[in-house]
Amino acid sequence: MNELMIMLFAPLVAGFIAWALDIRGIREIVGILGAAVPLGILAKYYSTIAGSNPETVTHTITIGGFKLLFQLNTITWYFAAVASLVGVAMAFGMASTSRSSYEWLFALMSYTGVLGVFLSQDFVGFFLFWELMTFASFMMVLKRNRHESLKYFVLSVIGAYAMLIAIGILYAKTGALDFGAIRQALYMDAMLGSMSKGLTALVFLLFLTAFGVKAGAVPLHVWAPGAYSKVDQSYTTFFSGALSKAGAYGFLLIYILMGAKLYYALGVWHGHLVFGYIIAWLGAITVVVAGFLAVLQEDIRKLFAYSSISQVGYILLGLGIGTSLGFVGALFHVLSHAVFKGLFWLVVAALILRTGKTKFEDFGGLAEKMPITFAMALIAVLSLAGIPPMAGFASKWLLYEAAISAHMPLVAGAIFLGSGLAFAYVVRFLYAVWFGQRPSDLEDVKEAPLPLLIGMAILAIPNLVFGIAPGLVVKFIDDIMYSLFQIHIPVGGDYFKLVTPTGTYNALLVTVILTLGLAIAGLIFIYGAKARKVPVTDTYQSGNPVTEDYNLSMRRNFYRPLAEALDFWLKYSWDRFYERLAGMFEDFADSLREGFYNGNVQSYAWYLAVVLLILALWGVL
Amino acid sequence: MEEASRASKFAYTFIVLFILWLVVTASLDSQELITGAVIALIVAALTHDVFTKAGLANLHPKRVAYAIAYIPYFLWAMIMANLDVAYRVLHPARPIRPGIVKCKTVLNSDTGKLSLANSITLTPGTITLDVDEDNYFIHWIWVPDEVLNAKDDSEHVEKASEAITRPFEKYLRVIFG
Amino acid sequence: MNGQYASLLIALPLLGAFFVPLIKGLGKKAIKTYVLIITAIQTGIAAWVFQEVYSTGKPIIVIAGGWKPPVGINLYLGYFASLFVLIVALASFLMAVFNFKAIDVEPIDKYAMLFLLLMLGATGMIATGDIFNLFVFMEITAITAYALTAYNKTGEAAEASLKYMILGGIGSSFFLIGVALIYGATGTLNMAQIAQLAGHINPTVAQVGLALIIFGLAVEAELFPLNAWAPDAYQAAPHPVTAMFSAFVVKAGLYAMARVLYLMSSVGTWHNVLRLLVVMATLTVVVAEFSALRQRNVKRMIAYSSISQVGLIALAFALGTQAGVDAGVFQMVNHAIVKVLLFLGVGYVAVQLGGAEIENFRGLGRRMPVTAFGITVGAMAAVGIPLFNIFWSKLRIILATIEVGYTWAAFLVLAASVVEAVYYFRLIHAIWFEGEGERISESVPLMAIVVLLVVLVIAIGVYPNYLWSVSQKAGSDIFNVAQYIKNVPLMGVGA
Amino acid sequence: MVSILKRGLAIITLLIIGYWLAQGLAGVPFGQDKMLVGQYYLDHVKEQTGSVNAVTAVVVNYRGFDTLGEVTVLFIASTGVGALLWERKKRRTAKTEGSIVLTTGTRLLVPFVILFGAYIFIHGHLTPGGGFPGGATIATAFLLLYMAFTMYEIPHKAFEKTEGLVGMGYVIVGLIGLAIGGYFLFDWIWQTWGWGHDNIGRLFSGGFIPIIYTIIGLKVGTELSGIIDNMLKEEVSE
Amino acid sequence: MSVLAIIGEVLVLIGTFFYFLSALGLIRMPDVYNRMQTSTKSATLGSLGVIVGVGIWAVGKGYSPAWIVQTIAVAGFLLLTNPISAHALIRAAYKRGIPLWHGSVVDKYGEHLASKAQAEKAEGETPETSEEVSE
Amino acid sequence: MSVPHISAFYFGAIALVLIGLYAILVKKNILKMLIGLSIMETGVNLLLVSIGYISGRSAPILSEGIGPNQAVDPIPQALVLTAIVIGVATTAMALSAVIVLYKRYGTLNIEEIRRLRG
Amino acid sequence: MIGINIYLALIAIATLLSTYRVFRGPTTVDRLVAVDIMTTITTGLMVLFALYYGRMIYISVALVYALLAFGGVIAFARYLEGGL
Ligand code: NA
Ligand code: NA
Repeated sequence: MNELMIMLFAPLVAGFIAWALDIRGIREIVGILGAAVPLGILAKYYSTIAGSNPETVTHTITIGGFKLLFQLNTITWYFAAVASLVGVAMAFGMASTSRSSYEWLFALMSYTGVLGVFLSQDFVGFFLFWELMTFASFMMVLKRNRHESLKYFVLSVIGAYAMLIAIGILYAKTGALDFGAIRQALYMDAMLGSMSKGLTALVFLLFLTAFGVKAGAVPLHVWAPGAYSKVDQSYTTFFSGALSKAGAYGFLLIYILMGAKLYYALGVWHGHLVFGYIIAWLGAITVVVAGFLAVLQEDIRKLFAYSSISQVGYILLGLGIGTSLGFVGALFHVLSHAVFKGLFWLVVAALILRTGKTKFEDFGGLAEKMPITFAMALIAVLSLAGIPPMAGFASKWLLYEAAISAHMPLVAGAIFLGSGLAFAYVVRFLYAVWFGQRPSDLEDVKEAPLPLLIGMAILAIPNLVFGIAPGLVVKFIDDIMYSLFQIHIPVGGDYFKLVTPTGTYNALLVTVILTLGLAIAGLIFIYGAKARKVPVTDTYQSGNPVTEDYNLSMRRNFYRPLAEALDFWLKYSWDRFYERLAGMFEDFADSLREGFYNGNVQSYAWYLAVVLLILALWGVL
Repeated sequence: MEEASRASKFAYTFIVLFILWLVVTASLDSQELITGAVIALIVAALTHDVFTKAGLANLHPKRVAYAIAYIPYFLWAMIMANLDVAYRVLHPARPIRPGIVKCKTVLNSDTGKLSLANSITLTPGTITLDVDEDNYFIHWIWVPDEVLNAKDDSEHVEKASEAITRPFEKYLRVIFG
Repeated sequence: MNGQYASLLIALPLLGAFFVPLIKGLGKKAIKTYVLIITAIQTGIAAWVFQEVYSTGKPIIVIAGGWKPPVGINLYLGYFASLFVLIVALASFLMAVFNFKAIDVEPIDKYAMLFLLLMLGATGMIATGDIFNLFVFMEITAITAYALTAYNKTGEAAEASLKYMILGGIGSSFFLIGVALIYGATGTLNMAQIAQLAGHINPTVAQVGLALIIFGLAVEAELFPLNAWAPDAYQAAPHPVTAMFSAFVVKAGLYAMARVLYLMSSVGTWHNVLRLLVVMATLTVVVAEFSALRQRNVKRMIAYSSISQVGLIALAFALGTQAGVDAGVFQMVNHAIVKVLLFLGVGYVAVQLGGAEIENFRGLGRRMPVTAFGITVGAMAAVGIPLFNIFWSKLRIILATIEVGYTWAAFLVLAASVVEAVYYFRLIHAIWFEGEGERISESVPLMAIVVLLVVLVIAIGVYPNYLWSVSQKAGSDIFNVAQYIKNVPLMGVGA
Repeated sequence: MVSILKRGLAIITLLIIGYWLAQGLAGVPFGQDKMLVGQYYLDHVKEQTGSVNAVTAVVVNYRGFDTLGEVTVLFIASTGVGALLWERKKRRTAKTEGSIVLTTGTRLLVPFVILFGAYIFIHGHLTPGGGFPGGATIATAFLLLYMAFTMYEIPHKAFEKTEGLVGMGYVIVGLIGLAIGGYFLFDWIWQTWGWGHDNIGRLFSGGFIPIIYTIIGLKVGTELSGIIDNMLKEEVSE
Repeated sequence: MSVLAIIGEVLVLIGTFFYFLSALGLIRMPDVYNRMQTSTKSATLGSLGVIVGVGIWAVGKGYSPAWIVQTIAVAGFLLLTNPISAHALIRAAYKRGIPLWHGSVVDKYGEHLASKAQAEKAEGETPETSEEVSE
Repeated sequence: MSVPHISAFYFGAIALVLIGLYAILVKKNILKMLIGLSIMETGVNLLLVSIGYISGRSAPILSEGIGPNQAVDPIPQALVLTAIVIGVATTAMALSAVIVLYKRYGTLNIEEIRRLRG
Repeated sequence: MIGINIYLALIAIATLLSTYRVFRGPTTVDRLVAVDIMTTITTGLMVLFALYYGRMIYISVALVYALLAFGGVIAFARYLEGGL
């Protein structure tokens, strides 16, 4: 059997075995092995697809009369590798946090789904695995929460069906389902214009909906906070780290398949591709809105859920800029978000596993109790907040550069604002959870179990490696860009240094300086600082009286003033909007049902008569 | 009149049915005759008990002769009845004086009673409304004076029977007993 | 074996049904066993026919009485019919097993006869090559269905049955007017010959005739708004019968509609008929899904779901393309499997727990895990999730629909599918994540069937190739009218 | 008001539908020869089936398959009525006995009516008639019995068994055709054995038509009687 | 044209005339009892005329004598059944309580039924309870 | 738009169909609706027979001197026989259902026979 | 058949008048009586048609018709008399 297929289905098969056997221990080993297989095979094929003379690995299967084409090339390898990395970390995490074979089955099934989405070179496979991935992740959510899973489900189904229609239209217009042929046909059609502007715009809109849902773009994000927080947190690593990237990948696919067509059909506005501009704004809004919401959360899971949404927004934003620099930033951020947010979720998983708490107000001073976890958390925090020399900084820096050089100041502002917000919430996380006074019930908290720590390590290392040597990634992205669009990216430098038309970032230098600084700080902390006991309610609002109902601390309602300031906006919730819409819809469905199937057979006979009448009129006139 | 034997009933039924078969097919083709005989046998076997009580006794020559004689007699009565009807229907004044009268019959057999009832129904302005034992209740379109002015019930019955049932009974008594 | 022996497909259920009065005295169980045996033999014959047709690639033409068409009536057991006759037999066989648990109302002997004749009716409708014979078999199916709908003898059952009769009666009357017109114009009742002559007849006659025939069949095929009888009948009928309604009775109507439709494709206004059917089919899907949304009775909910799926099949058939017809056939098979599974599961729950209200499904995962699992798989398949069979056929239908240019129809159908996803979601959630209850022992034979159907659903979902190629052949059997005409050995009467 | 509106709408709707149907029918003019297959039947019916009555030949031979279905339909109705009106114990609801006129009339008529029914189905190939009218005639005999005698009941068991047996008989006749002539419902008597070829127009001809019609006649007779029985009784509440 | 044919045709003419009379009676008579009086007889006689007339006429036209046999069969059948149905109908009318026409002069049947009911009532008074037990 | 010329038989048949349908659409009593259905079926049967009629020809029973070219089309007559039997069967079924319905609901008014709805 | 039109006219009038009674009633028995008359007339008409077409075989059709009509009228009358 072809290795691509082994890679694709190893997780699923492992999941089935784990589920069917359902034996503690074996389940975990099988699961981890299944999750590791793809990573191994991808590693094996690295030399084939990368380098100066890249080749692709292709496999075709025929199923249900469709020819499914799978291919490993630079771009698919890249996305698959990111997913596998996170997948392996998830498996390790689950070995510690999950006690359910059900979860193993569907977690690994969604893994297969994500890989399938990335490897597919035709829309049937793409759609099939997209659905598989959605279904499996839905099953994960369903287990814990009905309401959130329903939201996720409905939006996912809407997204999937939007995609299906778009696929159908493309199929109708090009007669093809494989990416190569569609790309070719649409490229030709870009000038011929046999596919109308309106239809092109429709397809774009449908894809936007489909991929926007998965990426959690505002306003299609409403499922994400609940879904991310209401599953096993080890799985969220994968959910937010890898699954959401399928959405981002979809946006990339829009460029690959119909970039030219969209350009010709929708044109250019102030020097920017209109369709790209829309994506960029979608990203920017997502970054800011989700950033604000993240800041306001009291539950760490919710916080990181919104944070995830916000961060995926960056990727959309980068893709939307539409320049090669934008692509570089976006693709880099795919990797860095996966590793730092994945890491975050594993840390959260460890916290929940060991404390059973999720609210900020219940945490405190855990750095001492869980030092390794704390170290991991620190890496994640730094990376997410965009502090060098972490991977997160490199990608954000590139995105910022891209926005500036594309003359999109507002978008750049969004990046900036987003980073500020990110800083705001991670600081709170850092302080409220790890430092300060430890609530008495957390005295017995132990360090995270080993598998979970291994999972963290798997994700922590890339944060550092690709942070210090961003050139590794950028070089690969250059290969991708060349293979996709036959262009080289305008980013120079070496493994440690990035040079863009507007700026230079020397990661190694920064690392050295920072390491020195940290060493000094550490020495001071160890030898100079003395822990100071403060009451838990120590407020940061000097002079304001602390009351029960206006009780702000780092751990509770820390950003409540911000929330009050934003009240004019927060009271309009998309969530409520959708719920009201759904309610109206159900009422409508009820009245339709009661009205049409009213139980009176004479009415039914009238329906028949009316159909006859229509037939008659149509025949007579 | 006592009931006839099974064989007699069966034979009688068979004969009647076979004759009816001949009438219905109106054919003397041997194939028809054979089939008719077979079917008549089967149907007679199934229904002779319902069909007759007297069996072959019904075929006594006297009875048959009376039956044959009864036909023109009855037809004549019937035609007269219809002329009477024509008169009443066509007459502008619609001369009717209806009522329900009671008669008694001397007939014993059910078949006889049926024939009498049918005969009454088909003749002058009378319809058999009900038969209860030997009482006949008859709707009469023109109740004549002598019946209407009868002193008591028995005179009423006597007069009515005189007018309605007697003429038929003399034949039917012989035919059906 | 001589192909004429395929007439056993008709002869056996008839003999089987007529024999029942003679064994009436043997008791309930004996009669149910007897039905099981007859349906098993029927399945065997159908399997033989299927094997014969698919291995030789030639249809079996059963010539009744030895009179060559169009003088006599012929059965046309081509790719489609041989496939579907097998499905009819198989579904009947499975439901004959279900009868043991689900049917307790007297008189069982009458039920047994009607059960076998329902199978017969659908078989005949699918197999026949003569349009009036189609009417006869349609009426056999319909009248059996009326009787079976009312079989439980509750007020609701009688109500549902009467509604069915009135609407079905109107439908069949107009169908017959259509047949009369077509006969008046062509002088023949043989479908192949009608197809041959269809292009040459008076256009008005052809138009009115075709419209009336399609109208009549659309009532049986449950197209909106002619389907108002269906949810009531599905709800009120005994559970195995409901499964049969959904699995093959409505399919027979659909098939007949498609068959007549394509036979008459040379009629001038054919495309208008298609367009009207597309509208009706799409509305069928939409209204049915909406109606299922807040349904408290799960059997009725599944009934609406079934109607919507049927609408999807009708949509596929109304596209007028090979791709559409193939997809429609594919969906027909998949839907039959899934709906047998669902109605079996739901019916069994209703039998065990005393009703099909949603309350009885809470905690079902703990109480009747295998049944619950079966229902869940059925529900997921119905929604069209990958690795389950309907995913493939639904995908095919949507692609075919958009390919023809009915993007709006695909839009509406998929929007309705979102609704479908929601109510099935609620059901699954109620089953697994709500309520409590003690474990109830589940019938082993029934669970074997459930598992078999689940395996089928997933097997086709994972490996659809075989069934797809079969569906393609069966689809071309309907679509390729020229081939159909060629296959029927018409003697040269009038032509 | 609503009702008037409804009636008005119904009338308008129906008139339009009627107009449309009329337009369609105008294309198949009344009284014209539109025969294709029909003419073939008329030309060949005698030699191919031995039947003088072309309708009968169509019903039993050329379109015998329809007729088998038709028989089945009636069987379904009988079964269905039996199923729906089934009660553990039933009795008649008539309040008054039939008068002696009716009872005696019925006694006299019943044998004749049955005989006549048999005549009709036996002569199906020669006269307008056949199994269905013959069976209906026989059922009328039982209807009369029910009307005249409130205590009367058909022999249920015998009737049900007859129904089943003759139904099987029909199918078996068809299967014998399959075995002998190679086709289901093949008229082996006329076409293989050639019985009655010199008898066309007389009773002993028409191949298996008289057999089939006898079967149908008995079946229809018993079924309709059964339906009548079921319809006339109601549950005895115990 | 043969004599038989002429006789036959005359019979048919008379028969149809009686049909007309029958229907006229149906219109003219004041209540259902009297309508039956005028109509049943005329219709039956009319049929007799038409049907037997046809038989004779057919023979007169040279058709087979079987015609006359068959027509007589039909006529005989009507002669037997029509009075029975008339009887059943008039009985139904009375039992349903359709009143006699106001000009009616006597109702012996009503008296009979009343006395019978009284007798039954008197008879049924004592053994009523025991009857119920025995059932 | 043209006024179609149709024979009285066709006209009668259509009229019966429409009268039947009218009863179904307007009458509130389910029995009356079923009678409407029967009238409709009668109309259809009449139509079928009319379609097979050929002017100046006789019943397709080839005795008494009637040859193949003097008889009307036998097919519609055969079809009508079948259709009549089917109609009888449907009516019988419907009446039984009505009997059950009346026993359970105590009404024949269709506005009250609406327990299954929605 | 010179007189055929006269016969038919008389029969038509008779049928028409009976139809009037069927619709007019006033009692159900009135309607039924009218129907009974119509069936009798129709029987005669069918026999007349047999002659018109020269086909004896139609006569047995008339007989079947008369028989079925008789059964129907009896059933209806018995129903009106006090249920079946
Ligand atoms: Na009379
Ligand atoms: Na009469």
